[in-house]
Amino acid sequence: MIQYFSLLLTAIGIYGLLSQKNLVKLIVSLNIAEIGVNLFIVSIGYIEKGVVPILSSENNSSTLLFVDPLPQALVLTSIVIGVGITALALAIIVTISHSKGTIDIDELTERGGAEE
Amino acid sequence: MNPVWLIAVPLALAFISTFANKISNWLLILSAIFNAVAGIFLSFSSGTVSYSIGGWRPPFGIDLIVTDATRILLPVANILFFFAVIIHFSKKRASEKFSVVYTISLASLNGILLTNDLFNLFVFLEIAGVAAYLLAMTGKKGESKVAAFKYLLLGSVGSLLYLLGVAVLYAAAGTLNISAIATKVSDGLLNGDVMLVSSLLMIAGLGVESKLVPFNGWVPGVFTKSSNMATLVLASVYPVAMISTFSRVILAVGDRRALDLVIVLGVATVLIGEVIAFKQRNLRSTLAYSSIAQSGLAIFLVGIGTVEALTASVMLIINNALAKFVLFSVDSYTTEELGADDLESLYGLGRMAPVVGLIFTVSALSISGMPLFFGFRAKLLAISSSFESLLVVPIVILLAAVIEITYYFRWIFALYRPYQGEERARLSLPLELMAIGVVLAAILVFLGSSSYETLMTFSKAGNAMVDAIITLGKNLIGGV
Amino acid sequence: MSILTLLVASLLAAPILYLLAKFNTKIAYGAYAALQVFSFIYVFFTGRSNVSYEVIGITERLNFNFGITPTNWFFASIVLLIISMSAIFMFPLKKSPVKIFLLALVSAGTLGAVFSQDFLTLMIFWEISTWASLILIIQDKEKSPREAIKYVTIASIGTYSMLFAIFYMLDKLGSIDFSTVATRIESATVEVQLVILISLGVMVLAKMGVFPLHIWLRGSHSSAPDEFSPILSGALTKIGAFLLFTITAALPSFRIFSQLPVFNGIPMVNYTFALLGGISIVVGTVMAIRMEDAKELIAFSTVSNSGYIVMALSIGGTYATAGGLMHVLNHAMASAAMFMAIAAVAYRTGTTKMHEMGGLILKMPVTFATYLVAIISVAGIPPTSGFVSKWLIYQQLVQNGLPFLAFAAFFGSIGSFMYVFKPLAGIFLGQLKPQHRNLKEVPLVMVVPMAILTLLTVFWGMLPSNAIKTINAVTASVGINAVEVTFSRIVALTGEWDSILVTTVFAIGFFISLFIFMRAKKARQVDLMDNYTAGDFLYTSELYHFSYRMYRPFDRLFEKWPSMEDWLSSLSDKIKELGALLKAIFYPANPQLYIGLAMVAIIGTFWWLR
Amino acid sequence: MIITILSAIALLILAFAYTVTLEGIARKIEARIHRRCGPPFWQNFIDIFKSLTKHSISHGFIFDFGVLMALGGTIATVLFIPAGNLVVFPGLDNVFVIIYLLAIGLLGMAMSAVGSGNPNASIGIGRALTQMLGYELPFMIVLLGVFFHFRTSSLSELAVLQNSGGTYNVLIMPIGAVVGFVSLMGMLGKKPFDTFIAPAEIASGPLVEYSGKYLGLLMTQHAFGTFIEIGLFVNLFLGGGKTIWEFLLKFFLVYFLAVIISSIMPRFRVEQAVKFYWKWPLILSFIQVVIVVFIMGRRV
Repeated sequence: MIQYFSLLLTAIGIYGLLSQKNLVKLIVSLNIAEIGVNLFIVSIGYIEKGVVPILSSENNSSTLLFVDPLPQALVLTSIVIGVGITALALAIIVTISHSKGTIDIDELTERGGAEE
Repeated sequence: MNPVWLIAVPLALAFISTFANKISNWLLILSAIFNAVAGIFLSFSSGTVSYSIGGWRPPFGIDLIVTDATRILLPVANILFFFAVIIHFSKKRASEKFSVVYTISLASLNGILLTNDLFNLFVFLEIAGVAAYLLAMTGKKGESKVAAFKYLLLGSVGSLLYLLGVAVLYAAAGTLNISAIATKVSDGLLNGDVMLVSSLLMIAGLGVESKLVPFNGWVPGVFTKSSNMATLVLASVYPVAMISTFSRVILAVGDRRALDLVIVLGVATVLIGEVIAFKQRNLRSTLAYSSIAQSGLAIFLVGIGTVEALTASVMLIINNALAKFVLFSVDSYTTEELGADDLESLYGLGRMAPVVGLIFTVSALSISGMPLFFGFRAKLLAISSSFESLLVVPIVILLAAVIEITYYFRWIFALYRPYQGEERARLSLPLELMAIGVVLAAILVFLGSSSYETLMTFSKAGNAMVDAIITLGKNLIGGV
Repeated sequence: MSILTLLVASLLAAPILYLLAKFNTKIAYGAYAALQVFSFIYVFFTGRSNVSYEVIGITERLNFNFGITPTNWFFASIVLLIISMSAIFMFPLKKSPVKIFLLALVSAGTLGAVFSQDFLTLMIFWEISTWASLILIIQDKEKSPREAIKYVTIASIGTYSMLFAIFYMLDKLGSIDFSTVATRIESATVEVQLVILISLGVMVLAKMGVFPLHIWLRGSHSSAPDEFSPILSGALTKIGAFLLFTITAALPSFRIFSQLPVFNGIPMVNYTFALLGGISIVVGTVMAIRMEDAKELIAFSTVSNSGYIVMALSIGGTYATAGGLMHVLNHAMASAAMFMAIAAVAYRTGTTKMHEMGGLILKMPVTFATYLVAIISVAGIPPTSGFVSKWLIYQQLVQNGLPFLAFAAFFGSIGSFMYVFKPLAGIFLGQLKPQHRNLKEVPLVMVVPMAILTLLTVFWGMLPSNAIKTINAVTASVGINAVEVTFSRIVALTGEWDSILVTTVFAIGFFISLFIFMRAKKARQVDLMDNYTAGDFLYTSELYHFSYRMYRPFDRLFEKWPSMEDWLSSLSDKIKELGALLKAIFYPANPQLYIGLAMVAIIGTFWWLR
Repeated sequence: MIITILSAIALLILAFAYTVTLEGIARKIEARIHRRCGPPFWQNFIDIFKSLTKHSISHGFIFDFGVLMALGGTIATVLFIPAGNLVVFPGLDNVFVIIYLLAIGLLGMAMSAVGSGNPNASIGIGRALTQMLGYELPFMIVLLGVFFHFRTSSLSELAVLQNSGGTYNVLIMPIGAVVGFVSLMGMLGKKPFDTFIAPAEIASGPLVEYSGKYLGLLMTQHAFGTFIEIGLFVNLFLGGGKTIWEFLLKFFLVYFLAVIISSIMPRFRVEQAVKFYWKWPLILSFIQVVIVVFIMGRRV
């Protein structure tokens, strides 16, 4: 179930990417989509009634019913990367707004015109 | 030698140079030299070797893989990068602002070429992407920022899709190791629809960086608006890593049905790229669209998937890298010397600066696939292997080639036509550009006219592309 | 020493000559000429008797196959003759290291092509000479890049068509050797045979300049450097004839297409090629008549004559094959001689526009004689070699009863009187322009090759049996019957041709008239100002020279005809428009559009593939 | 050898005498049609011989050489025309040779005329060459049919074959014969196809600069040319002749017909003439040759 929601979130993010005109809002949409994907990855590893995959004193049964830890590790990395990208994007937006005086994508592309 | 140093050294140097900004230029040069030498060193041996990282044996841990294909592509990419760095630093106004970025891009490109892990690949792609976005920003005008932003947007969406694809595949296969997944795929252990979805997502994700239609909207903007040096790296070194990785991943873990899609998209890329390039009146945008077409050419062969096709693909990648390096550096030279790079302002350049004319001509002829040059051998193989597919594929490729030859010759003619306007001074070429250009042109001619045995290396690479990874995977499973 | 050595030597000569020319152009050009003359002599005298083959590998499945068979020898001798003559001829003209480099490459490529024994070798060396010639064309003249780009396109259409054919053959027949393909193609299906022959045929049409791929000839031949035009027209288009001969005669195109509809003994495919040849005869002739620039005119005459060769070799049969091969020889010599004559004139006057000259006959008598003999040969008037080939082709047309092809052949033949006469009248006859009063004949190095070509044209006109015997050996090697010849006679279907007798009779007629002429009172010499002017007074004699738009009435007939030459440029405009459209679709300015496109593509392909 | 030489001389004299006489008669006939008196029939002999004895001017080497080439080529061509049973080179007289040999004469004439430097001459030559492209085409197409049918292009053989077959080509291929005759009118330069001479417009065109012996030689050349052209037609379509006399009679009839037609005709402009030839004669010639090739087939 959570997987459908996460994909829905991704879809919403992509819808935002397609519909928003403000560069910052575009980045926000991108982040929403990213969160959706991250949720999806985490949900892959989730197992109903699974336990933490750490052997400890109270959790020493040899049951195989533990949650896959790898997706969590992946998501951690992916979130970090997402943050980095967002920061970079925002930095670019700042320079754009400095040099162009606008952060509206339509105005930017109109002024810049079509690529040669 | 463990190839991990190829990634670790530049990464470490980049890390240092963030703190020591003053010496970052030197660190960049150092890492470039190290990687070039190491890359060459790597190519002396042969065969497929896997190096596990951190003591975790694959398929549990990340491993780096060196195949016969890597042994060609890695040195080419690193040496070209080294050349680009030399050209960069020969300029008087070379700033250290972006040296870190270049160093990081070097590390990530090597990582992309070497890694045998899907998620690790994602990380390196992102790092390379970040570096590329930053490089794309380096143009003088504000347009380059806008172009970089577009690139960032598309690149992020692409990597998102790729990540999604990886996640889907991981859910089905339970591992991220490419060799291990490839083994499962070839054994038919994975559900077809899952495979298809993940392949589509990966094609789309990797297609952004590999310049596959319709995921390559960023290319013209970035290539035309960015700074000369950045374009040089983005147009010649990046494709080597990106396209070869595209083929590696899609061949290993892709669905058979998706290969048809690769052929269609590849051929469409070729045609669209050539047709639009035909229209351009500006050297750099012509080269940009030609790059698109060339990657399409290298990628559609992946869809065919025979050893011959992959050999051709590797040859095309290398041909494109070498020749585009020369072409883009000639372009940046002309924009700096003449202030423009449209058709009219290049009139008679080949007479004013004979070496520029010569290296430009050789590279353009090689790209457009004229005999005596490397590109011809590559195209010959490409066309011969395209007969494996529908008959319409070679026909379309040949049609596109006609268009390509026409516009490249338009530029060659512009270079050599008698110039009647006001007298221009004889231009002198910077020594390092001349040396590098002549060396690369000589390589193109040498490979184009060398015997069959010399080209066996490429055939080995093509072989490795097709089955090195899967063989490794079989061994791994056996080992486990 | 072998062909391979010669080939490697001439390939290596290119960079060496380039460096030499940097040092001293004269020595380099001399060395180039010496090399070409040497290879001609070597090939001509040693290649005739011994048949040999040589192979070197290039890739796993493909080899370079070279060999000397009668066919190779025949074409090689012609091509090398033209190149070596031009190499001597070009000595006084403008020299440059780049030119000599490219010229050497052209010669090397040509050499490799005419000695090839398989399609790939042929194509590769042909391409080398093509791209070298492309860059060579744009060396001298301002307008040339625009024209040469047409050549690029047409040539690459041909090349890639041939490349396609090569791999198609490799795929379906498993070989690209001339001989192996010839045997295996017979058992292939009709579709395969059609695809192979048609796509090879496209290459022939493109490189020989045959309708509808003739449009590059005018521009490229006329705007090429003057010394290169003879090679371009006389030698490079003849490699097309070599390929054509290979695909029509060496591959048994008549046998394999005999199950297709056959017209008058000619299979449909061959008939179509012959028809295209016929159309290009007509188009070339009409356009040549309308040109005002001598080089453009000769370029169109090349179109017309290539049409003859294509027609003759496609209809095949004893006479047409022999006639077609003979025509290759004739046209190579005649067009080279014509271009040389024009180059000589341009060397002295600096123009090739016919109406800017006049009355050069006494200033440049040898050039005039060269031109005269060459045009007599092109028009097919005895006693030059041009007559023999046309006569043989007509024999075949009569034998098979081909009125429509015959129409084209006759049209070209009679029309050639019109166009060859125009430069003769415009440049050499009439009043001398005042600025040309001090002209001299070109230097001896230029005179000698022109004279040699002229003498050879007359020699093979007087003794066609000599050439025909060689051609018989060529046709015999591909299993076509020989034309019956004796020392002075050629016997064909509808009659005999005795060259010696006719020449003698002509000489007698000439001497009778000369006798009467000498017996009558000596005429008073007056200059060309002294003309009947209907009472007008002549102030400037050169304006009295009628050569601009000499065939104005004829022009008017064709003024409204659509120009075939524009199809390429309009196609290029169409491609550019398509490019704009594709750019608008795939590379819009707004990134949201292509993100959307990517999404649509993913969803669409998923729906398609699952 | 001796016989060949003798018959060659005989043929030349015959051709000269007969054609010049006929030309004189033609002038007379034409004059009568025009309701004039006309010169005596030997007037043309007088013209030729008188002009040969007169003073003349020359415009240089090519002017002289061209005239000699013209006359020489035409004389050579005459020797290949069989006149009844007077055949100089049996077997070698094939039509292609004759037509191309004739072209030597034409080329010489053209060079000489343009070499005179008079634009009227150049215009005339331009028109003549243009018109040639008009009339030769249908003629050659018809000839193709004839050669295809008889499998020979030797004039004497064609004549013999027609005689032995009992019918002339004019009956076997009537359309072709009509086309041939119309083309013949063009070859002869008779009205309405005399635009390249056009005395009132371009002062006799090519002939404008000739005087004295040059004119005499060219008149002789013209006479020989007429003999060749009509001789071709007679041999091709009317079966030549079993004897010289039969040939000469047919020759006279053809010439007479051409003269009569031309004397009542106005003049075409040159492009009209070309257009005319490329319309009906060409279509008819194609019809004829298609009938011959695809319906009649070869003669058994």
